[in-house]
Amino acid sequence: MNNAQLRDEVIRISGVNPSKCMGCGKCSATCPAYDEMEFHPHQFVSMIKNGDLAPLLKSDSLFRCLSCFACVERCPRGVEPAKLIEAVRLQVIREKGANHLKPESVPAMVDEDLPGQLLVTAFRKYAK
Amino acid sequence: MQVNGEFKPLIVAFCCNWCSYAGADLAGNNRLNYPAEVKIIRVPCSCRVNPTFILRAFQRGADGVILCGCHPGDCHYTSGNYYTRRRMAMLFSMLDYLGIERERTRVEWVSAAEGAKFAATMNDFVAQVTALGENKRLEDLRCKK
Amino acid sequence: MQRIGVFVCWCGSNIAGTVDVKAVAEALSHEPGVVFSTDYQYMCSQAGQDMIKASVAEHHLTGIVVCSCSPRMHEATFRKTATAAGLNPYMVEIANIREQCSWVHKDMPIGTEKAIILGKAAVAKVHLNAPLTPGESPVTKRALVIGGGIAGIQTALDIADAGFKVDIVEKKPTIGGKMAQLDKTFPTLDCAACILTPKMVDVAQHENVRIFSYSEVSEVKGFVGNFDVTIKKHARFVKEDLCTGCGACVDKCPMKKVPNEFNLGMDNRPAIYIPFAQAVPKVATIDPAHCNMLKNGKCGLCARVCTAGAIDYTQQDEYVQEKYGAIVVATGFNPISMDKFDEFAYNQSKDVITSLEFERLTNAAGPTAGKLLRPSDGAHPHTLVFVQCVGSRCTACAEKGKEYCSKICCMYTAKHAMLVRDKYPDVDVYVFYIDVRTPGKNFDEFYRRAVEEYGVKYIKGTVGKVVPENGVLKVQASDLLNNKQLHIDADMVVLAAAIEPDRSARPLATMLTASMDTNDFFTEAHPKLRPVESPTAGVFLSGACQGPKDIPETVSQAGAAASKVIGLLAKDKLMGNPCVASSNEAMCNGCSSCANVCPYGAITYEDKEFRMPDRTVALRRVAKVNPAVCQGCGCCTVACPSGAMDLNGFKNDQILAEVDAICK
Amino acid sequence: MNVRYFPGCTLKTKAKDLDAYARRSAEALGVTLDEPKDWQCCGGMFTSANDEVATKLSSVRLLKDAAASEQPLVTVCSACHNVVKQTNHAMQTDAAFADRVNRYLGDDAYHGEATVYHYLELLRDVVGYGAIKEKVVNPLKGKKIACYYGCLLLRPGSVMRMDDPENPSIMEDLVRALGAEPVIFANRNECCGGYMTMESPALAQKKSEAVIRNAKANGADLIITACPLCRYNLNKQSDDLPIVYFTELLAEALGVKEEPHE
Repeated sequence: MNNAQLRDEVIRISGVNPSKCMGCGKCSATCPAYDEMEFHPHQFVSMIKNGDLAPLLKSDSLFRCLSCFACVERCPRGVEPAKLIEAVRLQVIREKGANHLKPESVPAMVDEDLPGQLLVTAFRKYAK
Repeated sequence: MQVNGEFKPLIVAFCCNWCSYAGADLAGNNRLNYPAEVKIIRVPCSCRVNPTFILRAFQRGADGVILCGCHPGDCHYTSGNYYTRRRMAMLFSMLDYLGIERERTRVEWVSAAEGAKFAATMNDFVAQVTALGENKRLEDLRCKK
Repeated sequence: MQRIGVFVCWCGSNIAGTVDVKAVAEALSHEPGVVFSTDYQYMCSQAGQDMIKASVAEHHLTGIVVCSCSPRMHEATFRKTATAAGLNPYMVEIANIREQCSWVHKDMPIGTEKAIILGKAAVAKVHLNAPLTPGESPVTKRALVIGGGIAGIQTALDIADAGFKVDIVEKKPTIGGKMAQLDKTFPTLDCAACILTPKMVDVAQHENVRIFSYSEVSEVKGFVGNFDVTIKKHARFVKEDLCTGCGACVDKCPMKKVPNEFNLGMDNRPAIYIPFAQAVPKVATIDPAHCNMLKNGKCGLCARVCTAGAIDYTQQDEYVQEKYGAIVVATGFNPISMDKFDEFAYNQSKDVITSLEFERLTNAAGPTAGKLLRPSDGAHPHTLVFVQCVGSRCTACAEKGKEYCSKICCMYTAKHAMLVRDKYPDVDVYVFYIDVRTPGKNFDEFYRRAVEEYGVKYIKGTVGKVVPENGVLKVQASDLLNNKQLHIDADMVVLAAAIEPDRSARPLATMLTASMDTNDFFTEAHPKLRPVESPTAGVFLSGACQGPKDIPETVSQAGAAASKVIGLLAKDKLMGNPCVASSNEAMCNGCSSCANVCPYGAITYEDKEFRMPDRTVALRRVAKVNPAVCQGCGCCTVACPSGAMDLNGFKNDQILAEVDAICK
Repeated sequence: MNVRYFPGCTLKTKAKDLDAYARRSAEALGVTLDEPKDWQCCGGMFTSANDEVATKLSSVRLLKDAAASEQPLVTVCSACHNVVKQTNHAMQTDAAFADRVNRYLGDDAYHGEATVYHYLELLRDVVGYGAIKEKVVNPLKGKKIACYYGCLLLRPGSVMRMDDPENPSIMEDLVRALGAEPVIFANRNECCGGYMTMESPALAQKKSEAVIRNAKANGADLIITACPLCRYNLNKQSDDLPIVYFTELLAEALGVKEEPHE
């Protein structure tokens, strides 16, 4: 897919219209993972709107979104940035072999108390 | 009406002067297309529409009749559209009794700001009536005319 | 048989582009009664109108059909043309072949066919048109202004200065409104009280003005020129004519812990109170919810200290009836509730306040005597964060915010920031903005001064979360230009809350049958050309009840509304709308169905003598429509079981003729 | 009354307390929790993309079973609740998505007919806090309790519809009904770091610390939560402030708390 097709696909599956964004930056103001991200929520919105997806596809920022939905809840324009990030992430992990999390690296990350829910979620977020 | 073998319904739209007629004008201002089968009659308020006007339209060959007024609570005359709502509920059950399909009539609330809604409503209504085909129920009466 | 002339307008290419106007004129020329049919490029132009006039004379026309733009556009124009040509103006019908034909269809044959049908319907209707003459009604030379803020005060003063009587109804115990609560005003920084209070005194002392404070409009009947209004005067338990405003009762009242609404609850007042020192009327009011005497009969201290004998615990609400020729709505605005925006912790910390609360905090007459003190502990703050657009430009959730821009926040925030930096140069001031909107005389210069001369830190971005912790407000925000997330420890956060119309506006609009938009702002009769009139005749709009406005705009609109009122009151008689209902007495059986549905009470009954076929005389009850009160909705015509009631201009047979023409 | 009860996988392993106390409390309150047979994982997280079908099927099956039973479906784990509720909402509102899902479901189509409650909603809206207050045998007098919502319970507010997402009171009101004093703190609806704890423990640490610090600063001597993941993350950063499930507190107040047995 080229950039324009990719943008349309992301907009379609996320159900989000990035043109509604008025550039207030509340998503990035409220984001708990901001410091971990190379591209921040408001940049996701504007870059997708502009069809500038290539840098996003390569960025680790995709895997830093906590899906806490604070940006979705607090956006005054109903843009829902987290859904856009999710849609871009799916474009990446749906590619064969593009899993961000490899099963063999899991044992080193877990401890005895770690709830099973976490592993399921992480695999959903990172891998297909 | 059959035009080149294709069925084109005849639709009469009653629009109140303050909201729906202005909404239709707005649809025009914004160049929003809807089928030419719709012909609008201006009335001061939707409550001016006597149910007999609608019966007359069907009698004279209309395939669908739509009545548009201000949104409930926004009537220019305060309460006219509430009367409309009740009167039309009565009329529709009578039409049902006569065997005229319920889908041939409709009441819609369209404000002066809802040009897009007006056009969308008309598109939808025309499609709905087109699907039903010709209104044959009162055909005999028409022949007697 | 009518002699009808048909005039088809090209409207340049607006109509002629999609409708074959010559074919329309041709087709309509064959309709019965049509003796002349033509087309022209611009029918509404002087040349077009002259052509209509000439044709009326030449062809002895009795009726005119104009196929043109919407009747909402030019019906009045062509009616005037008809009058000039010696015809009754109501012998004109418009076929709307622009907005409802050429502009919504693309195909020439289809558009032409539809235009012909619409023209035929108009011709069929004109056949049944009858000349109509509007009735006349007298004008009561007195105006009512609802709301006693700066908008209402200015409107009342201007009307009164022109020599007409004006009454102001204000629901609070004093006039003055929001402006009385403000400190300084942008962009000149003159003090609000210094420019408002003289006006309050002027209006109170004006011989043509009466002020009903602590009162509300409870009922409105009638119509333009002849409104009957009932005003409810709330019992204030103090005789207004005796109270001298000395304040002895206020000092002595033992119940001192009532949240003071004038200071937005940031300090307390007694149960008997005068809202502020310059209140007009300067009369005390007892708050019955908190007065011990009124609640359980135990106290009576205020009555004992009042030397004027003004206290009256037995006072009841009082109703006043008055007639008015015109009504001006000036009900103003309020900041929206911050309850749904608790990411800013407004409900969690006293140090998070709205901008209106901030006005009171910097006002010399406010709870801190104008000193900037942190509300939670009274300490001097070191860092202030202002957040713009809280609830404005918010489309995500209708229960939360408002879709519109509140218009005044950019400027008052610049003012607040500047004033803080001016008085306390040691305080760091941040303003988080989305856009700074400064269209107004000297507005942008003012904002730039705040940045350049006063060192206010304007940051493009907004605040996402405020966390009160150990006496500081941890502010997390975005700085979009530097692509950073900021973490600021602030002492106070000031929220520029969106403004919304006062809650009394919606029920008032219902009483006045005046229309409102979805945000409860009153709708103007025309957004550009009639901005201070409501679509309901005789009702005018002043100030923020019509949309967000700053003080200069409000005052200009108030003056404009006053001039419209003066124009109305200067007339001795008003011409009515002749398209009203009328009853055929011979068919009426006096059943009351029509009167029951009439929203205006325009229908009454009288017993009338009728000569019967057998030469006897019978007394029958028949309906009678007051043409000055009837607004012409036509609801009664449908309710009438005998078909006696009909509506001029939209008669049953006229509408049926249109239906027949369309369905032919 | 009887309700359909979906515990979810974590409540069968690392969060047995949450489950056990919920069951005992329900019993004490006269609610029977019917656990469906052969339930599967809720899906772990709800993928907001509307073309993602497979990962949502297990939730839809669960919902369809509840609809058939004509009982409301009750969940207690925040994550399960979020997934199930969002899936149900998608089935109600996104016709194209529902159509695709229904192709996997056999004969009867499902369009979101089931009612989904979080256990807290069951307590508030069905049992009623007034009724709970009357059944408290062990009022938690003098305890200052911080209610931690995290993200999953409240957001997105337009779908979850449990409470005001910025100013919730459902847990605080429960705490009041149990006789204790709620501590309101701003970070109660900020993220704990979630699943990022695996890949970026530093982030999770920072976020969880902020929650605990803010609760402590407002005088809390206990934090309650409904989410096993939140509890895990907070527990790692808390030395002296206990983090417990809200059901434990409820069971204690109702006098049905015994140490859960393995």
